[in-house]
Amino acid sequence: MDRTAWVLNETELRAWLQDLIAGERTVVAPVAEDGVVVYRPLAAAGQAVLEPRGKARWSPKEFLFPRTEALYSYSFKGDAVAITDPPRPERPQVLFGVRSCDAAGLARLDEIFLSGRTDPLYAARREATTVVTAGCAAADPECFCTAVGGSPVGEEAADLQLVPLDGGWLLRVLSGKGEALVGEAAAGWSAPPAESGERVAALEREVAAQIGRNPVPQEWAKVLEGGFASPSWDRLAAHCLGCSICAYVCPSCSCFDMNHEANAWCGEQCRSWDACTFVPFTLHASGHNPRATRGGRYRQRVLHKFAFTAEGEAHFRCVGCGRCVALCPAGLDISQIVTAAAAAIQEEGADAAR
Amino acid sequence: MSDLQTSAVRHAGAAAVPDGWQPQIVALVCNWCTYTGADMAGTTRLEYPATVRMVRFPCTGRMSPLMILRAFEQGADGVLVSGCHPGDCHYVQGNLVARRRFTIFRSLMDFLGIDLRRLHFAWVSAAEGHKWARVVKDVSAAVTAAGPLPRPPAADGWEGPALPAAEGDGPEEISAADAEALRDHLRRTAAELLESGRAGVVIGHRRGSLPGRLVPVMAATAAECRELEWGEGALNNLVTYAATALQRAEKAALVVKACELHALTGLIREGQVARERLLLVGLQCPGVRPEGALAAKCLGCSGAPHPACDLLLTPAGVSEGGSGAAAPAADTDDARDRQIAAIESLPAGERWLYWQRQFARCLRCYACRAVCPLCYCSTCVADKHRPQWVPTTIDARGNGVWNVVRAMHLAGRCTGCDECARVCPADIRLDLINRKLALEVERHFGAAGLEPGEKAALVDFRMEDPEEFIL
Amino acid sequence: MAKVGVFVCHCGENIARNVKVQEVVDFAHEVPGAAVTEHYPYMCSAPGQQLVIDAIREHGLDRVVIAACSPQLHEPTFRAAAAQAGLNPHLVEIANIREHCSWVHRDPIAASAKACQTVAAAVERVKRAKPLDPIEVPVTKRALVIGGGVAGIRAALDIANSGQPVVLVERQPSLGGNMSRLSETFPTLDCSQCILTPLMVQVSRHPLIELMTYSEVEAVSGYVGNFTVRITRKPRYVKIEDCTACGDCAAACPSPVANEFDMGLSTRKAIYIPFPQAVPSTYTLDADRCLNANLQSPTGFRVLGCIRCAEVCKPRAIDFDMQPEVVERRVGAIIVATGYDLQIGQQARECGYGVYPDVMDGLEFERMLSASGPTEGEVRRPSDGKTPADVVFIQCVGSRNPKHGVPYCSRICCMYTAKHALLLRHKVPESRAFVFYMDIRAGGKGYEEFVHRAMEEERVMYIRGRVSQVYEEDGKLKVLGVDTLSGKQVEINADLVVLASAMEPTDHGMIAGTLRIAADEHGFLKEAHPKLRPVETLTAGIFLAGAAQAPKDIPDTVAQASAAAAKGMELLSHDALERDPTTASVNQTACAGCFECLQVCPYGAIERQEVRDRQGNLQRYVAWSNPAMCEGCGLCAVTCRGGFIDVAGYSDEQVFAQLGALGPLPEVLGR
Amino acid sequence: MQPAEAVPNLYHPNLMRIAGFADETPDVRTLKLQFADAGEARAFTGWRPGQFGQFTVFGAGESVFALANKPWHPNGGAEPPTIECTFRAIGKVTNALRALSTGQTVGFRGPYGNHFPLDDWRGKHLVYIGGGIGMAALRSAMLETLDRKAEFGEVLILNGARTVADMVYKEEMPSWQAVQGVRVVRCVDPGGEGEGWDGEVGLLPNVFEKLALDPADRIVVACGPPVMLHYLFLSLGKLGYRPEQVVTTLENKMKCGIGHCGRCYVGPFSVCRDGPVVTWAELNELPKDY
Repeated sequence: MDRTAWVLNETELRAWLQDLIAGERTVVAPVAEDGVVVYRPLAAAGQAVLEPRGKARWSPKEFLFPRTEALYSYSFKGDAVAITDPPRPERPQVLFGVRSCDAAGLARLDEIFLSGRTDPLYAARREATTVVTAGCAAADPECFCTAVGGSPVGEEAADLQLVPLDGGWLLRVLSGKGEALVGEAAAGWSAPPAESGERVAALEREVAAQIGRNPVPQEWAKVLEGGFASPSWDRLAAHCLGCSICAYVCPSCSCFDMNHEANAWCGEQCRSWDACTFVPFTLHASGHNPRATRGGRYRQRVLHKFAFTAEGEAHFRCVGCGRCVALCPAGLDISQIVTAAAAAIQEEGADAAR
Repeated sequence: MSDLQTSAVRHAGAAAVPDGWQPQIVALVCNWCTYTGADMAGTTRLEYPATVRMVRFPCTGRMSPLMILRAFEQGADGVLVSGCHPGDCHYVQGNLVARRRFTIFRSLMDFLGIDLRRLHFAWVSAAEGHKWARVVKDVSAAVTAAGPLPRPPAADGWEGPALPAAEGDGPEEISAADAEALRDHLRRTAAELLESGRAGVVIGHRRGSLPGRLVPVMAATAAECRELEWGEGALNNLVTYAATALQRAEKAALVVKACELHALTGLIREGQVARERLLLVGLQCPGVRPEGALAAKCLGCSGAPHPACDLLLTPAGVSEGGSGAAAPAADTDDARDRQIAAIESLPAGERWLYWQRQFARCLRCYACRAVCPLCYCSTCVADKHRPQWVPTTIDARGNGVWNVVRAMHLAGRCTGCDECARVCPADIRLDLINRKLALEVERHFGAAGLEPGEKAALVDFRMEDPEEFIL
Repeated sequence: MAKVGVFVCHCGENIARNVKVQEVVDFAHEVPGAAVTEHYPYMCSAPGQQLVIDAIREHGLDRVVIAACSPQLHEPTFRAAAAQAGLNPHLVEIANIREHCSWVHRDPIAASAKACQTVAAAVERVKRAKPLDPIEVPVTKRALVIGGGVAGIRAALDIANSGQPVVLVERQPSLGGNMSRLSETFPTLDCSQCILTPLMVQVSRHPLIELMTYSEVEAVSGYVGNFTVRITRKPRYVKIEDCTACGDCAAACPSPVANEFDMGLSTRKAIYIPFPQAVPSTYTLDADRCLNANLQSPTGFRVLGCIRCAEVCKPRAIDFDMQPEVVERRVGAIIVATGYDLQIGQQARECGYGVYPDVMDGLEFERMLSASGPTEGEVRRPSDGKTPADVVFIQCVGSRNPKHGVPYCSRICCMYTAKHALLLRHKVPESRAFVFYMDIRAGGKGYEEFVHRAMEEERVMYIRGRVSQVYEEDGKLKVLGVDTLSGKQVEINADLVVLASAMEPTDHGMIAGTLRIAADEHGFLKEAHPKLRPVETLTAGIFLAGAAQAPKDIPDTVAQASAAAAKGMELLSHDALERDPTTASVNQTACAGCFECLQVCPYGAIERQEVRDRQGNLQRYVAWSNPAMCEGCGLCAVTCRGGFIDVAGYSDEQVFAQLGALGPLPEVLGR
Repeated sequence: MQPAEAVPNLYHPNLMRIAGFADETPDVRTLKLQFADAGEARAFTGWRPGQFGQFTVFGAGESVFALANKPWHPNGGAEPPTIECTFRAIGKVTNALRALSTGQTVGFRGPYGNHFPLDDWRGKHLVYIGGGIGMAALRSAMLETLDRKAEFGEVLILNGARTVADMVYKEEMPSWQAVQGVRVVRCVDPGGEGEGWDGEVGLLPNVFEKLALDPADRIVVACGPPVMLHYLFLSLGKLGYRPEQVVTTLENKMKCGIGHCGRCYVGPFSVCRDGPVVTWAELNELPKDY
């Protein structure tokens, strides 16, 4: 293994984390708040929940793509308007202990916000962000990263990677940013065992084996897209209640709404998360709604995760974290629905051929 | 204070709390009594603090709690609501209905930890110029004492209150053999209902993809009936699906727990579903376990099916119900009540921290709305933007308003199925808020009126409703 | 953003003394949308108004804010000015910077700051205002009067005399009501029938009055100016137009019945005329008492057991096949004059009413005193027909007794008891009269003098106190009570006891439900405002007269009847009504049909409407607010959780905009 | 990827002054906007016909409209750029926009989206068909066509509306007609004609069919309500037009205008980024999600 790597015990890890907190960066990590684990800026290293398994309730995407942010603010003076851009760049930040699936989600966000016309606010934060992932030593019942091409120890979008090994952590540098973050801190750390590469590979196989879900083949993208008009969508989405838990906890969902929040004197153009499962998402002012049925709306979600990929992208937008499965009020399971939809569409195709 | 207001203050060049700071109080007043009473104060040249800004309404009945929230959101340090004395309302009963709303709204604000020195209600008649002047003086003094409206607090590192565990016996356990018998009864009954045409669809539960979790299903075929399940994983309140199912079939059978029947009663009362189109299948319930532990709502429940159901399924067999008999008396010592009491025992500032931190987590996914059997508006007020009733921003501005609106819209209507709290990805204790308001409704106005023929508490009034809080 | 003109008034020094007008003007200029900002010493003066009119025209202003005194004073003035300039009057907003600002705040800085914000809020509000036009409601030029007592008679005559047609509905076979039962009236001792009968005859002969006796109002729908009334005409089985009131039928009738007109103190026949002066002067067959009634045929009288009346009736006026008839009338105004009954409650029974025949209530005693009554005006004990020597009158039986009766004062008892005692003394000079009373309430013209006359000239014994018990002993009624002035027990051996029972509204105010108007817990119909709108109800177009509204005596009843008639005439004098357009409207596309709005509406203005698809299938019900009935209180708007109801002129957008201007001020005021 | 520091704020609108407006129908208005800031005007690079802009009413929000006047080029002359848009007051923003008057300020950002390939149409006959407010999306291309009439064959402009009162650009149609080789046909739905109407009466696709044009060498550019387009495409198919000859614009709900917000997707096709101009052929490849 030619990468820079070390082995840290819990004490060394926390000490390093404490140093990071004291530094110039905001350090974001999973924290237990009122009994629920969420990503929060750390005040102390001890707050961080760093476990070999389990995940925060939702992804850390809000630290790059906030739930709500002002794109600009303005004030009135008579008929004149004065516009102020939001301040940037922000203080550099570290996303610490995020799961591989969460990091993969950031890569999906990059595809949206950094491709074509670059989003200035996202770009500024992204540039100032260092990602330290924590690999998984076990899968939760809802996990299915390996079914969509991910890995419990995936390296996508990670600058540094922690892998739980023997009660300690293997820390691997994956980018220049990661290297910079480690900096001098590595001085006292131990070198990794020689076979650590194989150990990680074994861990990956072990966790993958726990994930009982069938892989989603890449070629289903075309199948699903071809089945846009399939009647099965209405059936599969029949129990969807039209909330947006799935989209808001999703590491890769990136839809947003833009609204002016204003009073008589001033206002802001606010960008807030939005979701394709909401009825008003595509509702025209005229009352026309291209996606008037819950089947149509849920189809959009599934296809946008599994079928509609930009040219040159050879992966799904779903990263298999399974949060939407675990949290769906109606128990909808996107991995099962993709399988069912593909099967239904193929069968309809076969019927049509007959 | 929201970012918006912060920028407004920045705009004004105002410092934190300058010397001689005067509060800004928005007064919502009715046209016929208080506005005219304030005119009277003017014509008699009384003097009072220049802290109030008046907004004229036809009646206190026109004042939505959302407008009070809007005033706070726009930076008011205090709000005063004033109208005609009971019995003097220009519209006879406007202030009496409004009084109930304000009673519950104020209770909610108190529970959420708002400093009640900021929120006042008064009756000031057209002749009471002196009273108006006095009320403004008193309210100004109270708001001045409370100080400028604070920013949403940072609760970093705050442990939060330790709420007592929800305890109770819960329903009797159902043995594995009985559970199997019950499930078989359910499947057979469902199939018979479909076959006989008594129902075109059976709303029930089937196995989900996660261990132990059952998920809703609208079964319309014999094969789907064979997949019906029942047990501790049957978390969903299927009443939520009643209207959807009735779009598919003229008659629908609905598997209900005793605790869910009230929600259906509410829907019938509000004209959303027709009882005669539903066939209610009540099952002996083992209680539900959303996260391993028995749900709080189950702790005081016997698990017996509600006798008003058309069919009653117990391990022993299937019997015709529909006796119209009352449900078993609700448990008075609700496990949630002890947690509510614990929150109430906190100082207001800590209650504020407690709830603000929860609301800060709110993602505005509206899952609470989506699962609520009683949320059925075609367009939610949160999705309306002329005016923007609820700020769209997923932050202190919007989340606080949304959570208060949601609670107010369920006050006197919520039937305690706790689905909102179950599905909330942010673990906001919506169940406690709903339960608190239900208790408040009962305490102030008597039983909440949950029968089909009754008026909901907040559209009703009595002349002698309590009003100790009104100046 | 509209083009708003802001006009700030100095009101001489009244505003300018404490509010820096120039600063308000400068500030208003900074509010988005304010195109013109002006000030003037007296904006309400003719030149001031002209300033506004000229500015609207010159600058094409589409909204106007007047910063001046209370809208209660000059809102109409400036709305009219705007209208003169071609601007919809509802696009004018008043910012009250006098009563609410300069007159109550001495500090010019604080007062000016408040004035600035008030003006800004008014601009924000008016920018969202929409032009509104008055709602036109056509008026059906006919009135309905319910009740043919003195109140109904007076109201009907007043309206008919003004040239408007009237439908007068009376439940009993004859007009007259309770007043026709009375002997003489206090304090003048006019003969009641002598003064009432001419009015009854006038009614029956009036070309513009359609009189429907023996009829009841079954249902009322519609709204002000446009009510539809369903009236059931009960079958008399006697053709009015043929009956000559000869009385042969009654003489032939074998079925005697207690006569309710005489409060059961006499008998009548199953076919009867209630009293000789009845209007219409016609006989009525009491179906319940006719011997034919028991023969259970489907149409009532088809199988005839007794036809003696028909046999003797020369004009052949009797028709056993008569059926109830339902008629519909469209009316523009309704006057409710359903009157009162006496209440026999617990206290009356404690006083022996219903137990001892010689305990009677006030109306029974009236009949006894009446020259046309069962005793032809002689006072006799019902039990044995003897003339009583000692008569005890007990006041407040049931009245002013929240525990066992009603909490209110029945108002007439003090006076009629004095009258009873006085008439007793006139008719039986050797008799003694005792009156138990709580207070004497004789607040009317000549009333106090009348009571004194009874006390002093007629030596009526007034005993202040309550009666605890009435019982019979040795053929005498023992009346036990306490004289609270002396504190002594009083025991009187009485030959006759007369109770002044409480008045209660006829049928406990059942009519309120039919008309969908409010009644209090006793059934008295509720006026729109106890002081300022005492004869109107909250339902526009329905007015109140007489004891149905509250206990009252004849002069007050007649006065209120004329007042109600005047209100009705005012309404009927219009071809169409113009109503304030600040009313609620429902977004029916979005309405979910929970109808909580309907439950809170004080005016019954919310109706259920069907939504049908193109095939005509019923899809759902949605709410509709009738602009002709809505008063614009806004209760429904707040009740609607989805916010699908809005109130024109007080719209959600306007309120939110106004609140949005009341946040912390921009730097303009940061001095 | 450029350094974040250098990325401009895509959402920062230019401030525009309302220079004038014309009311086309009771609820449709055309606004003329000019840059409030001379520097921003100088930096403006113009637009191509068919592109759209995001228009801001401060305090209400943003709304998307086609840029409706003749394209402006920086080197096109000394005139400062004027931007026109035609909109119907139907929602929160459009109603707020309609309430503004001359001299007041709005925001503009853009242009966004692809454009009509006018250069590819040289030498061909052109038909512009606008239903209702649909003509607004075509007006820029149509005016450019009139300007460069010599490069094209016959030009037919078919402006349809439900009623006479609903017809947009009534005032300026004579000036279109005045160009040599241009024919303007106005039509209203049956029942929508009023006293003195001298145009066609009939549903727009039927009116078009009646004109019996030869499809050869002809491009049809159409925009209107979904129902109208549906029937128009049926007619065009019947008349022998190939899908490649027919061009329209998609009108999905948009927010960001730059393909990020996820709202205007029709399958993988982002209307704001990849559209709004599409051929009927391209449209046939897309799922029916518009």
